Amino acid sequence: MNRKTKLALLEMMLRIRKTELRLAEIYRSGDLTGALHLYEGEEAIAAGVCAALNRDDFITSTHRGSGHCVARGMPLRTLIAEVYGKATGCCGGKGGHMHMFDVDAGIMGTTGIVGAGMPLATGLGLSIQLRKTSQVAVAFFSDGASNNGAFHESLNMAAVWKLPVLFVCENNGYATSVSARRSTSVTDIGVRGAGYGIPGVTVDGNRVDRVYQAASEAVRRARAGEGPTLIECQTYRIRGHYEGDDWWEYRDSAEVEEARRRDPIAFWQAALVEDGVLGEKTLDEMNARIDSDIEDAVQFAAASPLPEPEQAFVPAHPQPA
Amino acid sequence: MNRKTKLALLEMMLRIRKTELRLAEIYRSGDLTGALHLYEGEEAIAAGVCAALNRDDFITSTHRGSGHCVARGMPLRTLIAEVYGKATGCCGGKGGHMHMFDVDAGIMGTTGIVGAGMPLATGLGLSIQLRKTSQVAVAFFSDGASNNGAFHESLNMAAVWKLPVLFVCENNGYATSVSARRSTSVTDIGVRGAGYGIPGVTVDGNRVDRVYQAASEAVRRARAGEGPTLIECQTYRIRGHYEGDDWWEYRDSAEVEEARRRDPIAFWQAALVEDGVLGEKTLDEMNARIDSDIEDAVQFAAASPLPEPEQAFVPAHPQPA
Amino acid sequence: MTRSLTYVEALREGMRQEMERDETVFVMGEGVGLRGSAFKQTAGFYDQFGPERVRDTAISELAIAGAAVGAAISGMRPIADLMWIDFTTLACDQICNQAAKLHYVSNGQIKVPAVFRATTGHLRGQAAQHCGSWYAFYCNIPGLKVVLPSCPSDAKGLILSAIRDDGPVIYLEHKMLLNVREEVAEDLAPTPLGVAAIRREGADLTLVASGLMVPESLKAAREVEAEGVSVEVVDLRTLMPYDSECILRSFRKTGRLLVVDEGFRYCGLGSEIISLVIERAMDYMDDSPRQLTARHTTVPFSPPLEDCVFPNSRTIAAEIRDMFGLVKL
Amino acid sequence: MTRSLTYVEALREGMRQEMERDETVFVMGEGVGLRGSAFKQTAGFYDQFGPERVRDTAISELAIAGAAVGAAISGMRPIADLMWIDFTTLACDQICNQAAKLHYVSNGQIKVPAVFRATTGHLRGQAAQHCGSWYAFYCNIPGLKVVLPSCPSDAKGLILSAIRDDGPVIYLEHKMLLNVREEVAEDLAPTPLGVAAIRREGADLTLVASGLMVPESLKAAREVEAEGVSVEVVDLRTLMPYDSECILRSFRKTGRLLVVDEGFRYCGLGSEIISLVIERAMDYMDDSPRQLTARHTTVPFSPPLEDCVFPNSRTIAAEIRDMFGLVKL
Ligand SMILES: Cc1ncc(C[n+]2csc(CCOP(=O)(O)OP(=O)(O)O)c2C)c(N)n1
Ligand SMILES: Cc1ncc(C[n+]2csc(CCOP(=O)(O)OP(=O)(O)O)c2C)c(N)n1
Ligand SMILES: [Mg+2]
Ligand SMILES: [Mg+2]
Repeated sequence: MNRKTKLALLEMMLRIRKTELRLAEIYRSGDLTGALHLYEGEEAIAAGVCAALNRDDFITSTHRGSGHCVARGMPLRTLIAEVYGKATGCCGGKGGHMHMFDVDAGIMGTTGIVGAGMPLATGLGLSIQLRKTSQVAVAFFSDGASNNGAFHESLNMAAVWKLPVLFVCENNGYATSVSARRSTSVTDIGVRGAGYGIPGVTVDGNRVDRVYQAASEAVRRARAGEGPTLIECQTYRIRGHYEGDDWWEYRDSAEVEEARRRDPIAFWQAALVEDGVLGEKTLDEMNARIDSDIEDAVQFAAASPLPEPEQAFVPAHPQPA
Repeated sequence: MNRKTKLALLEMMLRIRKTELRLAEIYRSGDLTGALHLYEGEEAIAAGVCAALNRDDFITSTHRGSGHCVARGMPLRTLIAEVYGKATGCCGGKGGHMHMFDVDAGIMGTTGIVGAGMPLATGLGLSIQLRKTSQVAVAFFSDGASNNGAFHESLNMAAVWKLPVLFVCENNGYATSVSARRSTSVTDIGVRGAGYGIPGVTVDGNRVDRVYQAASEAVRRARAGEGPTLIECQTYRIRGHYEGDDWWEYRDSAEVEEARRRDPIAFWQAALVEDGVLGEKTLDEMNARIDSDIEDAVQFAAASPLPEPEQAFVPAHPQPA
Repeated sequence: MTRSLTYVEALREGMRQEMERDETVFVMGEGVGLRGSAFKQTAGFYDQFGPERVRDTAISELAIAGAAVGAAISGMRPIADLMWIDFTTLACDQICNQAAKLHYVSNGQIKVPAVFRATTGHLRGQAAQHCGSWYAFYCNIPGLKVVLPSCPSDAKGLILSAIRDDGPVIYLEHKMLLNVREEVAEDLAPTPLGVAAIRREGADLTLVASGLMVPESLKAAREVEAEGVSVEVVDLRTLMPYDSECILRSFRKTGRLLVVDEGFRYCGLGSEIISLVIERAMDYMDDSPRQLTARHTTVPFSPPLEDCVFPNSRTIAAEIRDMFGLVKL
Repeated sequence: MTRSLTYVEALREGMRQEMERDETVFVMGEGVGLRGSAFKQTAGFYDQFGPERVRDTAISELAIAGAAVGAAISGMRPIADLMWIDFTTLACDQICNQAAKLHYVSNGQIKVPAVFRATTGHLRGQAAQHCGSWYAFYCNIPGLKVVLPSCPSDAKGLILSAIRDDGPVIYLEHKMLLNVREEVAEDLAPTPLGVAAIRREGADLTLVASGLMVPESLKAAREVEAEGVSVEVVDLRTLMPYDSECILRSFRKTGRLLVVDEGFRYCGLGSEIISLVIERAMDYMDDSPRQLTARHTTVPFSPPLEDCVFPNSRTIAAEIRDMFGLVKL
């Protein structure tokens, strides 16, 4: 991995983290409505995987999707404006945080139905195969989704047809309050790859270099027509299931503290410093760039108009005259 | 395995085979309506698994279910009468071949929805665990069903809760016209057990002794609270998907001929003769018993009345006054 | 003894009482255990009844529903929490093709006393996939019952009946009503299935509603009363089999019908109730029956857009005024 | 040029022509390949178009539907065969929560030109899980179109339109009509979506039907004609968005309505059409509108039982006679 990539990975993780934390702050201020599922602590996965992609590749995402959108380069302005429900949002305020689309960035949607992105990504892979382009499709999902029928049917279909799809499982240990231990019959979800005759790899999802490496290999395979890969990235959901979810009988705060110590950004930053790749100046510039982008986006979003009510019926759904 | 069991297995396979062939004959005569999916060639599985069960255990079955019903001891009279749509059938003619129930025999239903028996069996296992009885539940299904989300969700749930369930995959190589090769991402479906952290065994489904053995071990595990087992029994669908399905572009007749040579009954019969367990007299008696039971059942069914039209609304479904 | 309980507390009390009374009753679903469910519907159950009877599940809607059916046909009375009605699309094969049919197709050999619970209706900002009121589908399928309480007493009374019923019941909880309070009897009698309630008597118009639309309609009714229109509000409570007699009785009196439904219009509950009165009581009709439903659109996220989609007391009052040729003062 | 084609041949020709014309069109489903589908809908396609565009799938309804959506939003025009509408319960999450919504919720960024095909209706002995006419659910969901041809020309004309449409279309094929024959033009113009057809003009009664109920209704109409009742038969063709103008036009002329529907009654298409005419054309009404639907029961297997469940020309004629106070001669 070259110096540029190393720094880019760091910058992307920081960009995601800071966006997430800023959204949390805005949420607390009461300016946002709806459910907000944040990605803090899982940044290495979106950053690592998306760094292995080209601009014209596709992703499908989840209810916890803003990190993926940032990693794919969705403009922060349209992202944050959408979370605000503004007319200038990526979906004109129709979607909100759980339904963000940006076709230009290959973001074929965050979704509110757990697991639903996997069949879609399979179909994107199918379309790539039929159109004979060299794109790939990535489905991000978490441990909870890996127990849904959508996972099984998608992996089987993608495997049989050797579709160019990456199934990226962000195993963050929880599905709402339900620990993977109590709901998922295997510890390493990567082992499930064997049930479809495809590679199933398990990597430390807090190590952006390992994620990037695993994704790069899977992308290579996919573009070479060798079919899909299941990549399990083990991480931890540091925050509540959604913002305002402070009701934590279901886990120990010690567990969370322990996870915080394995912060993916702190690790990578230290590694780059050690490597001599990252100096204070570079870091400051990076932070300044990100902060200013986020501030700009927040200003933009806050100042943007809400959609006009008649927009509720545009696009119109077919109905009798 | 003792002599009695050996002979019982043979007799059960013969009973299933002869019932199936008799149904085929009646079907050809034009006396039956609806779709008839027969089980010829797969008898060792139903016979072997059900021999490992107790009277109060449960099974769920498929669209190809009459073999399982015979193996569980459903009276041939009510079975055949149901296929005829007669009032004396196990469901009073409401179900037909694809919907046969006999609660006394623990037959919780053959079903027309591929895969649907697996969640049901999981629930039967859950109920057993909650009621703290020592029963087990068996889900029979075939290769096609193993690619459905119902398979994945059921195995995961049963594994997490260590439910007393046997998932018996009758891999007969085809799902309608679609060969397992073209739709199923693994050759040995047994390997999928690993995706749920449970034993996944693959046995020759035309060897009734091996099926019996695998089922017995799985039953032992289940009753001991050690959880579910996936048993793949490899066999072959000798007949068309349904009676009258003579439209076989999708496979070679050579393949079928080859499979016929691996007939489970011929194999077991020869083995028992070799063993000195089976003599001509015993076999003749067996055949006579079965033939007379089947003849009796067919007479009974043919002579039975059709249901009265008003039975269409009994039991009644709740509806506004 | 009555105490003031919220809708969700009343539902919880109903489930708890049944679980105390009948050990075949148990709960399963995503987060029903340690956390006590997304809206605290089962708070405290895990400690009281233990992990055997209060089962956290994976995100496996099809298996949850199917396992509930399997348990129900073998002596248990499961309550399966499917969280949002929007997700029941993933479970509906087991609900519609198994739960609804097994009793009939087995010729009565099998009973399916399963309860499928899910939240329904809109809530601010829940957007496209969490605001469904898709009960019309379940009302269409023979073999299912569907209930939707509008108040705490019925939240409790209907869950008691749903659990005790020998057939499958879909029990819907309205997200906007969860914190509504009312006096609820500790030894409340079950609310019978299939029986509507007249929430307000009136002479001029029969307004049929359910769930959140009941309080919204009552508010509208109070508003137009000052303008001289006397509205009778019928709370369906059971959407299937709905109480046709109660509706017809009221309609025969008023001669006018407005159905207010949070679901969508086409092949929805509104059209159903209109066709009921037309087919059965047309001679009593004084005016074209009407319906006010959710608009025919995917539910948008942004508040000013969302506000255009669902009926509320304001739009209901406006519809009533329009029916009676009144001008808003 | 016209040739005599069966319904299934006409459907097949429509799909073939579109696949020849537009290489983004492809077919996927259980058995669509080597075997050419359960009812030969795609016979010959595998040889003509090859395994890439004619894809046999596993029994994975959710992934089939979802993959169709994924392909549709990225430039393809998939035709997903879900075999029986009864099995679409397993796919409906992707149909209702994704296909129906993505265009809207993405604010128009995404189009979903996917066709979901399935057989519908009853067929002798198919029993509880293979006789569904569950389209009412799909008609209820904003974002979906639903079509059901009653004759070979429309089998072809509607599949052409469904494939070319930029939104998701559920295309239903009636199992009892597959072998019905008629002259069909080789260069047939697509049957426009949302436009009904008057199959028979009449003055006394507007009879609205679709699918198999159209020929059954026509038979009944001929029967009662001799008894002095002139029946106008409207074939919906598109169930959603149905052609309200055509229905209302006819009803304004006849003043009487009978909806004949093979689906179930409650929250079904029958109630929907009745409420349409009541809300929009009550002043023209001469008599209570009626509906004749499938009876509210799981479909039984045995022929004498099955015969009690669905409308047919005999029961339709009887219903018409009853409406007009006629006694069968
Ligand atoms: C099909 C479906 N079932 C249930 C839910 C409710 N729900 C929303 S997020 C969530 C947990 C998801 O867990 P996981 O897949 O591990 O994602 P994570 O939240 O950890 O990112 C659940 C159960 C849903 N949105 N969709
Ligand atoms: C959910 C569902 N999808 C499709 C069908 C149509 N269908 C009936 S049997 C069958 C093939 C089943 O294959 P398999 O599970 O291997 O069972 P086998 O026929 O080999 O016993 C199919 C696709 C169905 N009945 N249910
Ligand atoms: Mg998770
Ligand atoms: Mg098979």
